[in-house]
Amino acid sequence: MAILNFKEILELIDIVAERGIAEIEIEQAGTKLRIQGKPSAPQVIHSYMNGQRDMPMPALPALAASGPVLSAKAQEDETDASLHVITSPIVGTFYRSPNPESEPFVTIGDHVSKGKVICIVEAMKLMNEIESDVDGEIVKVFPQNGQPIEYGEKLFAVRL
Amino acid sequence: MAILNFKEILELIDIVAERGIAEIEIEQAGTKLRIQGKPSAPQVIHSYMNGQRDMPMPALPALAASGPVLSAKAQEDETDASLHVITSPIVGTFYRSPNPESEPFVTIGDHVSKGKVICIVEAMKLMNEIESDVDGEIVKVFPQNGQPIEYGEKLFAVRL
Amino acid sequence: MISKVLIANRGEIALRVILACKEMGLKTVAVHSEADRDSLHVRYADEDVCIGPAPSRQSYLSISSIIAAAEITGADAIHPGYGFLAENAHFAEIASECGLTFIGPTPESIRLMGDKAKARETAKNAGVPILPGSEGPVKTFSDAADVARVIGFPVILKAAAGGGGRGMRICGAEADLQSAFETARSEAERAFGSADVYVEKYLERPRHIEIQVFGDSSGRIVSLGERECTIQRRHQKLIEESPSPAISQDMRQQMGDAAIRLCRTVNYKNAGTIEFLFQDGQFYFMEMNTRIQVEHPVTEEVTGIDMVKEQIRVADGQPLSVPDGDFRLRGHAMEFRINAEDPVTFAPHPGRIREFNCPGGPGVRVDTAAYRDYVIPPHYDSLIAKLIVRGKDRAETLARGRRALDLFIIEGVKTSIPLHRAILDDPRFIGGDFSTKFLDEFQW
Amino acid sequence: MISKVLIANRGEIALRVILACKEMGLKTVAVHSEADRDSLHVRYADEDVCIGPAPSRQSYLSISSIIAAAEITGADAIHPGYGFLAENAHFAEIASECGLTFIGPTPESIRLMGDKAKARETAKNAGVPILPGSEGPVKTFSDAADVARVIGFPVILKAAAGGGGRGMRICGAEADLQSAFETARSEAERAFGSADVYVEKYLERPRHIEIQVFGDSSGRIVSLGERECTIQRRHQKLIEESPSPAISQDMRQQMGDAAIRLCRTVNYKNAGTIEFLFQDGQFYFMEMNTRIQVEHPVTEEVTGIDMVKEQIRVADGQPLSVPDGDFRLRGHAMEFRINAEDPVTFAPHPGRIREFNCPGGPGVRVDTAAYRDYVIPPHYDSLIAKLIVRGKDRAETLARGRRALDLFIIEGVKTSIPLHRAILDDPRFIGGDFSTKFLDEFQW
Repeated sequence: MAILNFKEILELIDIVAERGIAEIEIEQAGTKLRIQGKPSAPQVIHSYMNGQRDMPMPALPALAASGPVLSAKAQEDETDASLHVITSPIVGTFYRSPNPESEPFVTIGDHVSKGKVICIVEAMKLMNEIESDVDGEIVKVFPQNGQPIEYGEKLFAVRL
Repeated sequence: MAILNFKEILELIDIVAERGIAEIEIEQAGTKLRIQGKPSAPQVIHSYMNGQRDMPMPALPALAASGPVLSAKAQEDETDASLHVITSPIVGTFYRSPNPESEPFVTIGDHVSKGKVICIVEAMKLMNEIESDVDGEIVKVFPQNGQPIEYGEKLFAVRL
Repeated sequence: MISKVLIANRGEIALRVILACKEMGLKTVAVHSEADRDSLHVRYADEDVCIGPAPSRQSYLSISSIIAAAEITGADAIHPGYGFLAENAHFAEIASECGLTFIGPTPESIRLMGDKAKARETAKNAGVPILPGSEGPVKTFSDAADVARVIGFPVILKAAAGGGGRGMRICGAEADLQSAFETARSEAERAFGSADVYVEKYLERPRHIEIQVFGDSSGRIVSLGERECTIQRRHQKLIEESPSPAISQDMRQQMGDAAIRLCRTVNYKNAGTIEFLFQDGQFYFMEMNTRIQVEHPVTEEVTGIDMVKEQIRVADGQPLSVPDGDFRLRGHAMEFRINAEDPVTFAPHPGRIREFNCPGGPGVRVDTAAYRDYVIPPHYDSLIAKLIVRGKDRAETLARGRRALDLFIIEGVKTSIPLHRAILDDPRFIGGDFSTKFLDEFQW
Repeated sequence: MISKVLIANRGEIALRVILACKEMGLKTVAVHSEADRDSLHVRYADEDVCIGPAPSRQSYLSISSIIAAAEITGADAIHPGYGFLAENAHFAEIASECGLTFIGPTPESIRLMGDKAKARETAKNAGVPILPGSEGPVKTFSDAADVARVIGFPVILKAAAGGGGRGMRICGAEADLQSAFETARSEAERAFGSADVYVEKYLERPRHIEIQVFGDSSGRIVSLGERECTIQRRHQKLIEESPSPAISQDMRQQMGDAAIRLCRTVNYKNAGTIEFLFQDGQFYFMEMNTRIQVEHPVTEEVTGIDMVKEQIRVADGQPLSVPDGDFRLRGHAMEFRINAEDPVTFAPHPGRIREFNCPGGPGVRVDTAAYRDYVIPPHYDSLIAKLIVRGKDRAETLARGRRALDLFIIEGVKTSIPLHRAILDDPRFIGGDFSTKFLDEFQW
C-alpha cells in the first residue's frame, strides 16, 4: 500500500483548490509532499499556442478557485501580516476627494481612525462615503482617482 | 518555491499513466512521493450510483490506456516470470482437438516443443492450427473448448 | 443601437445570452458573485464585474450593484435572463431611467402580470378562458367559502403575489377550507409580503401547457406554438417538449389566438409565455411569465428561431424576424433539465464535477456552463445542464433522448439523469398520456 | 431483419454508427486494434472484439479478422463507415457470402465506381457531363500527347485506380508532359498496384461540389442536394457546407438529375456521393464515392434525415423514408474538420488531450470520439472531431461557426481550430467566392 496514492494526492489537490489554500506541505513516515494552489502560467501560454486566444482552459477556473478570493496582484501585498486591507463594499467609481477641487480625504502617511471617511465610491449618481474600519496609518492607495472598482476590490492598505 | 508543485505532480501522474507503470517512487531533497497507476474501483461504483450503468467514466480509458496491453486477468498471471504465455494470433473459435471425437492436442503437464500444434482456432470455416512458439511444459489452458477468442487473447501458459 | 450587453444572471442562461451576443457582434459584460469568479460566463464575457458576496440578495438580486456595474463598464443594455431580477418591474424601471435598454417587456407589463389576481382579471377581459373562481383576492374566510360553494370543490387557494407553489393550498371539502385558507394566507404573507389569496376551481389531472409569444415595438405579436411542461416535481418543470402530444393544430391555433389577444390588451413587447392548464380539451389561463423561459430551446429547435437574438433585436427596436402566415412547428424537440440533485429525494447535491462528458451526434444540443472540475456552489439553483434533443417526430426524439442520456456522463455529483432515463421507458410517458400528477405516481 | 451490427471502423464514425443503432434498438459490436482498446466506440458498443495490433493492415484492414469477429459475436450486419474497407468490393462480397448484410451498395457498384476510367465511361454513357479527356487509360506517352493536344493544355493525369491525390499530375504545357506522365504512372503503380493513368482537361479554378444520393431495394433513387467541399488542403476536405453559395435551385435540380441518372444505370443501392468539378456554370463528373461521407452531417442538418439510420433501414430492405416531391434544403449547415495537426504545416500532432470542452447552444453539433485525457494514437488519421453548425441562413451559420470555434477548447495537441477561425474572417470565404485553390493562396 502506497503512503500516498494517486487518489489521495487528488484529494489533497482538491482540498487545496476548494479551500483556497496557497500551499500545503505534508511530512509523514519519511514522505514529504507539497502542493501549490496557484495555476502555473505556462498552461495559459500553451492555450495561446493552440490558438484559443483569450480562452483559458476550462480547468483553470477550477484551479483558480483554489487561490484566495483576492486577485493575484492582491496576494503579493498579503505577505505583510501587519497590513490591514480595506476593500470596496460596493461597485462604482473611486474618488479620493469630495470634489475635483478639494484635497483627498487621506494620503499615504495619514493616521486614520475607525469611522473616518477615506474615499467616495460613486454608484448610480450617489456619492457613497467609505469609512475606515480600523485605526492605523495609510501605507498604500490601490486604485487611481476616478477608476472604476468592483465589489471586494482593494482600496487602501493600513498599518495597524 | 516548492520542491514538488502541482504541475510536476501532474507530469508524474501522466508518466505513470502513459508508460503503464504500476507504481513509481521518488525521493529527492528529503521529499518522497509514490503514485499508483491503476485506477481505483470506487470510481466505477460511483459511476453506477450516478445511474450511468455500463458507462465507465471517460477518463478511465485514458488511465487504463496506461496499463499494459494485456487484460487485468492477464496481469495476475504475469507475476511468475518463468511462465511464457501463448496468445492467439487471430480471432475465432478455440478448439483443443482436431475434431470432437479425438484427443486434445495438448493437456496440462505435456511437454511441448517449438512448432508443435497445440490447438485450432476456427475462423471463416477455416481450421487454423496454432503452434507453440517455445519449448516447455503446459501449465495452464486459458479458454474453454469451443470458446470464442479475440486477437491477443491468452491460450496457454508454458513453463520454460 | 445596442452595442454592449450586461447579463444580469449566471450559469447556463448567462452563457446562452453571451453566445447570442457573440453571434450578433455585441460586446458582453458578465456580473458575478464572489462564488462565481471562475464560472464560464465570466470567462467568456468580454468584461466582468464582481458585484457582491455569494448570497444572491447581495449580488444577483442587488439592483444598485448591477446598475453600477453597467455604468462603470459602459454597457447600454441589460439582459436579465430568468429568475433573479428577470420579473422585477422596479429593476426594469431603474434600468430605463439610467438610460439602459432593458431586454424584456415594459415595467408595466411585468408589474401587471406579476400580480396573479390582476393578471387573471386581464385575461378574463381579453376573452381568455380562466378557471372559475373569486374575482380577485378573498379577504375573509366566509368570502372564500361563498366562492368555493358556487364553483364546487375541490378548490385551490393561491397567493395573489405568489409563484412556485408557495402560498398554495388545495382543498377537497368545505370542512378543510378554514385551515387551508389560514395557512395559505400566512404562507403568502411570509413569502411575498402580502397575505392576499384567491380561490380557484382545482383540476384533478391537468396538463401544463404554455404558449410562447413574441411582440415587437411595431405592435406585432406572434405565437411560436406551445410547450408541454406537464412533467414536474414540486411545481418545478423537469421535462418539456414541443409540440405537445395532446394538442392538435386546431387547438394550437385557438390557444395561440387567446395568448395573442391577451398580449394585445397589454401591448406586450419582447418574449413572454402564457401558461395554461389543459384538461378534457379545455384550456384555462394560469399565469404569464414576462421573460425568457428555461425551456425556450425546445421552441427554438422546432421553429429554427434563435429566441435570445430575437429578444435583443426586438429590444433594439427592430421588427420580429418571424415570417407571417400559417405557422407550423417542424419536427419534435424535448428538453431534460439535468439538476445536481439526488434523483430520488431531489435533495441538492453541490460539489466538484469530476467527470463531464456531453453527448453529441445528430439532434442533440447541450446548454450548460458546467465542465470537468467545475465546483457547483451551494448558493444557487441546482440546474447544471439542459439536454435538448430533436427528431423528425416524437418517436425519434424519445430514442435520441435515451441514447443521449446514456452517453451523458457526469461524475462527482448526483444528477437527475437516471430519473430522466427511467421516465423515457415509462409506457404512459411514451404514450403521451400524463398529467401534472405523473411524477408523484411514478415508480422506478 | 438486422438485429446486431458490427462496425468495421474506429473513431467518430464508429461512434456515429453506434448512436444510430442505439436509436434503432439494434445491438452493436465494436472491433478495435490493440491501440484502440480504450476508445469510446469500444466503451459504448454492446460487445467488442480485438482484431489485431495497431497497424491498420493487420486490424481494420484485415477482412478475415473482421468477418471472424462477426462470426463469434453473431452479428448479422456490417457497417464499414468510411475509409478502411468501406470501398473494398471484395470485403462486401465476402460479407454477403458469410450471410452478413453489408450496409452499403453492391460489390458490383463498388468495383465499377472504384475504377475511375470505368466510372467516367459509365457517367458518359448515362449522359452525365465529363471533362474532355482520354477514353480510358492511355498506355503510351504518345497516346497521352495526342489526347492532350486535342483537348488543350493544361491537362491532368490521374491514376485509374487512384484517389486522394496520389498518382495525379497537372501538366501546363506539352514540354512537361513526358516527365509528368512517367511520374504519374510510377506513383500509381506504387500506390495502387496499377500504373494505368488517364488524361483529362484541367480546370484552373474549379469548385468541388458533390451530390448526395440514396437508393433503396425497390429501385427508388433520390438526391439529397449538394455539399460544397471546395475548401481543401492537399486534396483533403477541411470545410464543407450545404447548400453551396454557388448553386441555384435550378442548378441543384440539374446536378441532382444527372446524379440520379448515373445511379439508375448501375441500379445503385444505399448512400452514395457523386463528386463534380464546377466552374463557369458547368459541372463535370469527377468520381463517385460508394459509402457514407465524412461530411454527411451537413446534409443531415439541412434535410432532417438521419443518413446512417437510413443506410441501415435501406440495407434491411425497407423503402427510403425520404418523401417524394419537390425537394428543398432547409436553412444552412457547415462542417469544420478538427484535426490533431499543426494548423500551419498540417503535420499530424498525436498525443494526450489535456483539455477538451465542446461548444454547445443552438445550432451546434459535435461528432467526436475524443475526450479529456484521451491519447490520440499515431497510427490513424488525425480527425478528432467534426464541428457542425446550423443556421437559418449562411450569415447566421458563419456567426455560429465563429463563436463555436472560439469556445471549442482542446489542449495538449495542436489542432486546425485556429485555421478554421481565420478562414471564417476571410472576405472571399464570407462572400462565397472561392475555388479549390483557396487554401494554397490563403494568408494568415
